Amino acid sequence: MTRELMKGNEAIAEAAIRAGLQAYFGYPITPQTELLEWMARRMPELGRAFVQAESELAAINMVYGSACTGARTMTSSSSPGISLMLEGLSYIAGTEIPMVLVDVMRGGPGLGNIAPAQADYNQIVHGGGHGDYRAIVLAPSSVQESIDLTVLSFDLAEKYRSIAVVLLDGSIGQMMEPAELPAMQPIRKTLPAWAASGCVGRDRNVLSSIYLNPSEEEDCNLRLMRRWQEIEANEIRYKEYYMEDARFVVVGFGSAGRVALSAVRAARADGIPVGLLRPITLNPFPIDAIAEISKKTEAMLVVEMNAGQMLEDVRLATAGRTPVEFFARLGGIMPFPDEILTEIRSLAAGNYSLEGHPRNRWLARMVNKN
Amino acid sequence: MTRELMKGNEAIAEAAIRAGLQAYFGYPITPQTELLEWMARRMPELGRAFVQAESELAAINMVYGSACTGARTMTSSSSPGISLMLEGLSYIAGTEIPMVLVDVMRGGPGLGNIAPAQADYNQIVHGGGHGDYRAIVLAPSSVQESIDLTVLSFDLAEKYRSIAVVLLDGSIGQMMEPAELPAMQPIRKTLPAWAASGCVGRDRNVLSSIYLNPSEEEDCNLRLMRRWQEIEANEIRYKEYYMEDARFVVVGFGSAGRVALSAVRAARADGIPVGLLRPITLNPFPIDAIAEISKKTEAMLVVEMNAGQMLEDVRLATAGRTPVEFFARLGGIMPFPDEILTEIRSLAAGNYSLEGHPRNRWLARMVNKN
Amino acid sequence: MQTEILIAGFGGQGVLFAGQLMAYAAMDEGRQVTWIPSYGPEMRGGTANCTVVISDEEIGSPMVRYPQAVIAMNLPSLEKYEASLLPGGLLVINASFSGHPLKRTDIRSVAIPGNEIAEELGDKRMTNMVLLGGLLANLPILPLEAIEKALAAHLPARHQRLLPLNFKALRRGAEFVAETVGR
Amino acid sequence: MQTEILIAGFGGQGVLFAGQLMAYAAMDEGRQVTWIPSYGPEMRGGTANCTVVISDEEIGSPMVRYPQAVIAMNLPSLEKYEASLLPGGLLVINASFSGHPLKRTDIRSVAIPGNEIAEELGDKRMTNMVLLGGLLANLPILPLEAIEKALAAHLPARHQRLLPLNFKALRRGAEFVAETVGR
Amino acid sequence: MTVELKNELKVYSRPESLTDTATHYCPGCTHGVAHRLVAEVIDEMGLRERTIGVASVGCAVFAYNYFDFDFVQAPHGRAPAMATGVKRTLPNNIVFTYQGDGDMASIGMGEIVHAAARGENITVIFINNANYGMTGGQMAPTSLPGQKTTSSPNGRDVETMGYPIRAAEMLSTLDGAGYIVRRSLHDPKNIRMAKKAIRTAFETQVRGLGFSMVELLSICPTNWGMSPTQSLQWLEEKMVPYFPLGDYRVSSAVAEIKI
Amino acid sequence: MTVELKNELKVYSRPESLTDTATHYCPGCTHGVAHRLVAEVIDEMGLRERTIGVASVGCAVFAYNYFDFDFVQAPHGRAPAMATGVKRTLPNNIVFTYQGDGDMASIGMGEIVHAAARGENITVIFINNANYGMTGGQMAPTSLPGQKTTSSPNGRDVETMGYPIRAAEMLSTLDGAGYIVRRSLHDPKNIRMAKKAIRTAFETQVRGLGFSMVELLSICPTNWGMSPTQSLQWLEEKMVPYFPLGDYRVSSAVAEIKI
Amino acid sequence: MAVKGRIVVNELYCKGCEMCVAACPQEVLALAADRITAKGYHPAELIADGCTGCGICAVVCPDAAITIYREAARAAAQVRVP
Amino acid sequence: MAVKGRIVVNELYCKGCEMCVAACPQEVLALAADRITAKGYHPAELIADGCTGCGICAVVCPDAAITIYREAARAAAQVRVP
Ligand SMILES: Cc1ncc(C[n+]2csc(CCOP(=O)(O)OP(=O)(O)O)c2C)c(N)n1
Ligand SMILES: Cc1ncc(C[n+]2csc(CCOP(=O)(O)OP(=O)(O)O)c2C)c(N)n1
Ligand code: SF4
Ligand code: SF4
Ligand code: SF4
Ligand code: SF4
Ligand code: SF4
Ligand code: SF4
Ligand SMILES: [Mg+2]
Ligand SMILES: [Mg+2]
Repeated sequence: MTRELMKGNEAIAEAAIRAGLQAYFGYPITPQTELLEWMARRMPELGRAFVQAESELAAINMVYGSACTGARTMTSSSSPGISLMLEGLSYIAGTEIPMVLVDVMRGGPGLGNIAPAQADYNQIVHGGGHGDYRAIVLAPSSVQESIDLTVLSFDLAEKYRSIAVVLLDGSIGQMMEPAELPAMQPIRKTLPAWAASGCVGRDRNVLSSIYLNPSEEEDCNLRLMRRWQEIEANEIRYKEYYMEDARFVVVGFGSAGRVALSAVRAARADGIPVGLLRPITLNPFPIDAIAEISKKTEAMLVVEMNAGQMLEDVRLATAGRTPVEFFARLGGIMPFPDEILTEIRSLAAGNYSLEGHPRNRWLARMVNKN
Repeated sequence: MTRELMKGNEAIAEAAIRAGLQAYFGYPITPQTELLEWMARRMPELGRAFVQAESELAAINMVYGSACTGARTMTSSSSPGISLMLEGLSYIAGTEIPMVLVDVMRGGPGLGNIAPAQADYNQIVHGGGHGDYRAIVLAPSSVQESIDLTVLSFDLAEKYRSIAVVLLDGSIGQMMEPAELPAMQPIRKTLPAWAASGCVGRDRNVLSSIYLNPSEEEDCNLRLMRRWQEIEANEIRYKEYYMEDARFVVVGFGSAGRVALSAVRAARADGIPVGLLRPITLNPFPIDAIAEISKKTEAMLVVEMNAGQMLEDVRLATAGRTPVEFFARLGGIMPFPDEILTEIRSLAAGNYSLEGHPRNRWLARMVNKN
Repeated sequence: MQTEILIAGFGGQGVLFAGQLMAYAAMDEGRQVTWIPSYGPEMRGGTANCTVVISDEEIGSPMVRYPQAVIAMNLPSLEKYEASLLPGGLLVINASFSGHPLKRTDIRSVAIPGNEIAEELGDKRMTNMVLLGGLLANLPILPLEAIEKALAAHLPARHQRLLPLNFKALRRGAEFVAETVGR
Repeated sequence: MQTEILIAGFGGQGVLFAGQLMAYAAMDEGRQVTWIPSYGPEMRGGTANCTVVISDEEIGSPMVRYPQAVIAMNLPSLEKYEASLLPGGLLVINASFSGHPLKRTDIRSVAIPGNEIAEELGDKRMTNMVLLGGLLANLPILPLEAIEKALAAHLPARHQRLLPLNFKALRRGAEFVAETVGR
Repeated sequence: MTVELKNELKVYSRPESLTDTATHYCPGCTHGVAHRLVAEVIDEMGLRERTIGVASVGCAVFAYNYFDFDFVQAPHGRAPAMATGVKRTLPNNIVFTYQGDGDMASIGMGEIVHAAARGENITVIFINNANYGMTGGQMAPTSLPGQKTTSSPNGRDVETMGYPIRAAEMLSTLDGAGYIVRRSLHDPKNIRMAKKAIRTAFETQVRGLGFSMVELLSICPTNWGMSPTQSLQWLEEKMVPYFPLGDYRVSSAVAEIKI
Repeated sequence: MTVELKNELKVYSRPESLTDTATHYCPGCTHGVAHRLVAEVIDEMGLRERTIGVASVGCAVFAYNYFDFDFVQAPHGRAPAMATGVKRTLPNNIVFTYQGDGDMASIGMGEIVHAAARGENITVIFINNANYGMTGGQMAPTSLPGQKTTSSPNGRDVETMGYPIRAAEMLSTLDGAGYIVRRSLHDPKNIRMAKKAIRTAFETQVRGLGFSMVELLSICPTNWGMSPTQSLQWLEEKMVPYFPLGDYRVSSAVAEIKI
Repeated sequence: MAVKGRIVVNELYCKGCEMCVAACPQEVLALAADRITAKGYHPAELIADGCTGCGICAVVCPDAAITIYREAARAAAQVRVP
Repeated sequence: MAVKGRIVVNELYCKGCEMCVAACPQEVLALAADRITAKGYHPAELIADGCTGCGICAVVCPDAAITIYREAARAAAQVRVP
């Protein structure tokens, strides 16, 4: 097929449709709205379900109902809207049914702004909702990758009866890039055995997240944990750049990783032996890959568009073996390649330490920003 | 003053009132409801504001409005209800105003059950809401401590214009214990300069969480981060038991820490040199204390009523210096002292490792639980 | 020294209050004590229970897996908790509800016709006091007088007139002596 | 080799579309390209801008701090973006809006009376094409023909009749030659 | 005593759509009556295999244990949204929610209003028992002025706690609603009328005539602190006057339904 | 041209309660008119130093930049809850929310219904412009049947997207409401009537007579894709018939207010 | 002469709420004071002749515990119950 | 003879929406085609005699950009505007 120039939000919407999406429920919010608007036009013309819900709270619960029928279903939103979905997400996780959530992050906290940010990493990766549950989290860094991971998210969600989240920032949602869409998949005709779809010729199916008896709840929690072990074993994804001979390694996801790539290239041009690891699955997180790297490298640099959220996961993976430094821009500012290049140079110049917390050193460096 | 036999939920409510609470907004949910019911009786009789909100969503936003006036204000709920408050909490954090939240955790995810659990640690400690913000989190392990930390939470919230959370599980909320209440404090008469209270003889005050210009949002985020550095410097609290000569150390908070104490005592009786560290502030977390311990001990055991959430913070603090093992009961089950004692014995017998993840070893041991 | 007692029965049988009385009494005696009820929708099902832990040092878990004593005010509670009793523990049974044979042989038990005695005293609501008396007679962790003080202090005003009756019920129950269950 | 262009003006001046045309053209030419708009309530304020990055290799940031070229279609944009231009960069100014002196002396610039030319061509909406022509004449990253192909392919059906006029506007703008700003 | 009848006929027995499970409801709780009526209607209309119930959060949270057909369970107040998701995905199935007054009229107000406004083709069984039963008897939006509850210990003071919400009347202002009525469960006559209304509501959905809701005045002996029979009397004397029984919205199309 | 007048008098100028800031609203947007009217009323009643405004999320999110008194800013739809928190804590202050139709009638439905039911003594200025302006013109609960929006590209199909909600009519069924009316901003006469209503609403609050709301039909030229003057005409011809202007609830006490 | 009928109370479901007792027009129902169910309730039972099989008790029973029988002759008429 | 008045348009606020132009009963307002404001709008202005100071333009102006003056004599009457 041929490449088209597409906006991230619209590419994701069309990719989901071609992946066999049967129902979409959402609520407008910048910088995600084009996704909903695309669905508003396409889903009805394909005879599929589309509802502009009265709120994100309603949207996630419409998805909950729809997912209980075994259909491919999804919603999308951005930071404040996601916060309103967390009760529902926790219920869905506890009910062990598949669904896809697209989160196009913006600047926060609060109403904040609509500029690109990655400050909801913890919310999505470390369980913003109540209770012990995990969601598969995929982080694209381009329009093409947004398409590919959207399609993948539906397969993973169903394979593991799990929530799958496509997590990106506003810049990817708003950006146009040439990309290629997959072919249209037919809608799945058969329903999973657990689906609530009318008990024709079978015992009734009940889908709920209640286990009033704590030992049954414990069983459910353990089942979820063990399923997660499988996911960790099978689904970790990441991309490495210039790693062969790297003595320094930058770690960044999504847009931050993408921008870091420019900086790494520039640093390589200066002869600095630096590589880049870009996690694609933020959950499960490429712990072993980073652990291995930490054994081979002098120092690492984590670059994010938040105040050091993935940073802690990287530090956990390195287990104190390697110094990890940190750089970030916050509140909707994307780091620029030259800023990261400066950080890489400083790293190569030996400015790193195992003592104290890298966030504090970064904050000190940020004194005269803006 | 004399000790009274009090239920945790009611003791917290009365403690808040005596700390000068001016307005309470909440919604019923087990196992927190007695707190609201106490307020329903006491606040009106004291001529203070009480509203049973239509939902947790409304309650947190009533608190938001009330906090904007500079008043001492609070709400309380339990797991699913807290999930509904996260958008509001993020706004409140972004607006930099003080408030107190009491979270009486129950079994999850989803509707789960109403038995005691600690599975919302990540939600409360690592920011369940969107954006970069942190809340001061205090974790009592008895009715008396619930009273003391509730009073403290108001002072800290105001000192740092921050959210302060009193985080406990259903058993502490429901349990009766003898405890002593503080004297009734008078209500503060003066309003903070930033309060929205009518612009009599001054320029108008505007309270919002919007910074449409990313560089202003970044400034706000940096301001929050730097304030947090202060909090980390001043407010870390924890309690140590039997640490002098401890070669093994158990770490647990709230009820888990309390139960662990019985086990540690029993182990000591067996001559096992084990101590207990019970974090009281979960945020800021006693990182340095744990780092120090990790330098001096053979192995550590983290005990929680969740699938290993604080565990990661402990592992981060130990930075790979000391093996950390893990034990937990989930879904509303409280671990019993004899179970923890067994774990301590196993630790003392040398069953610990720096390899792999302690959660996976625990899951393996949980195979024939229940 | 720490003692754990579980009291279980139908809602409305005064299970929670009986436990609270022990807690008040223990507090007044200067002991450490915790009281924790079963809570929530279990109410609906009609059964209720509470656990009281009395100790000389800081109490760990307020919930107990193997209590040292159980008061079973109805059949379901007996079936549910007989098994959990600590070996050598004390089982106080409301005989009005069941004569059925015990499975355990490693415990002490006493069957007291609580309802009959209460009704004979003229008030069915005294059943919990009768069984509490029975418990304390055979597990002397607290003097009956302490319970009586607690009753006087915490019986709702509208029931104060029933104070003497409560005392009588306690005493009547205390006349029953537990023995180790034989085959 | 990578080139970054920022186009800014009032909403309604066709700023975003001008940028998209370059993106389509670059894609058709087999280049890597990103286009990203300013989005959201800024619309309300009335100003709009977009950034186009054209490169031969995988593009990093779609947003740019120091663009190599800027088209300023109105005064606020000129004031806002003159400073950010890369030294030696190209500034294309809509002269219809401002004759005001530039601060930078290390850039090339060209002032084109966009509105006048457009109105003279008979359609005010051609202003963006005039300035785009002016840009490409002085920063030959894409042949005008590529833009024309893109126009033909992406001009909304209801505007296809304006195709020739758009071509004319491009050409007219291309007649203006930039020179380095002197003191 | 046992009565003997020669060649007797069974004229009524427990409906098929109920499972063989004893409910956890308190003795006399009319949640049980409402369940039975819904089950009877589903039986009579032969909808058991097509029906998907949506349980809410309240004493009826375990409804799925008592109905013998597919069920899902919604977060507190969100049943109408969840039902929308089910119905939009499976338009040929019969979808109903079963919600209490705290669930539907308090925390779930947004979802019920919009389900009705959208004319969502679902049925709502709304149990108004003037309090929050499951959590132990707090004030509900439907609690009567002056009514003592655990969160209005001195009685509901309308000045500070507001006025009861009449959900049926309010929702009837929405054009998407096809059938909205209020019935009561306090005596055999009213129970029969309630069943007829439930039948009409499901017929409305089967015919695709839009949103339908039956509000049922119901008792909560446990939290009202009365015996079941006293409670029925309180309902009739106190609740019915404030929540008048009747038909609040019957679209012309629905009016044509003959049962 | 400049006109010369001998000893002229200034008979009207920009109200004091507006700051010297140009708004970010699109040319002709009647959000500006609504702002001006509120400011004039606050001036005339001398309430500037007592008033606390609650901004919502919508094009008017920055209202706090334009009003010269204390302001707070609520999450999308939650302004009535936030206003409740302010008013309950400072009962002697004047508290009003300024909300759009997406904010109040869609995501904020639960909060507005309950604020009205509680008889919360606050004032709500409700801007009905039949779409979500700020996010670029999606369908709102108030969008007219057949109205084309970015999320109803083929026009609002009432079968799948539901029917417009008439908020004033719906909220008027609640006993806590003291004053609920609908006005329009499409011509000088109606603007004057709108101002009178806003005055009455604030008087209602000053006298402690309960919840007051003024719904204002307003234009959104940008997303309607019309000029401001065309928009005024569309409002009059299309919106007014569907959203009849008038008084929907005026409690007897409020009826006595003389302005 | 009145219709003859009888009822059977399923003690798995009956909670002794007495609603049937109060509702029975023939006053032939009462709770069995001597018996309690596994759940601890005194179940309802027929205490006298005269049940007409009218079904009112079943109409009010919250626990669907009641089955109604009628003598065939009359039952033929089949007044749908409830 | 008609009331005499005049208006002043504050170009900091005026967005050239033309609502005043359309509303003015005397038709003495128009947008200044030759001038644009800093925000890029053609502001409204008086283009002819005959303004009565009726205030209608101020009533419709969404940006509170208009100030109204009247000749003292008549203004005394003080019809409150708007
Ligand atoms: C988000 C959330 N908030 C609160 C609760 C606690 N809760 C459970 S049931 C209930 C009220 C139920 O009352 P109602 O809907 O009237 O049902 P009833 O029990 O009276 O039949 C509440 C507040 C919850 N489970 N989830
Ligand atoms: C929780 C949440 N959801 C969605 C949004 C995005 N959003 C901002 S404004 C708006 C709609 C505003 O429409 P309306 O209330 O009608 O105001 P208008 O702009 O039309 O005046 C939406 C959906 C948000 N900021 N927060
Ligand atoms: S608490 Fe009330 S509503 Fe709940 S089951 Fe008991 S009687 Fe019924
Ligand atoms: S988008 Fe519409 S509502 Fe918003 S400012 Fe512009 S015209 Fe007004
Ligand atoms: S109504 Fe039903 S449950 Fe109640 S007593 Fe009669 S048979 Fe038993
Ligand atoms: S069927 Fe009628 S007569 Fe017979 S017991 Fe029931 S109510 Fe009484
Ligand atoms: S109405 Fe106001 S903003 Fe519009 S043109 Fe006239 S003066 Fe300018
Ligand atoms: S005051 Fe009246 S006459 Fe004068 S310009 Fe304004 S509208 Fe026209
Ligand atoms: Mg209820
Ligand atoms: Mg709107």
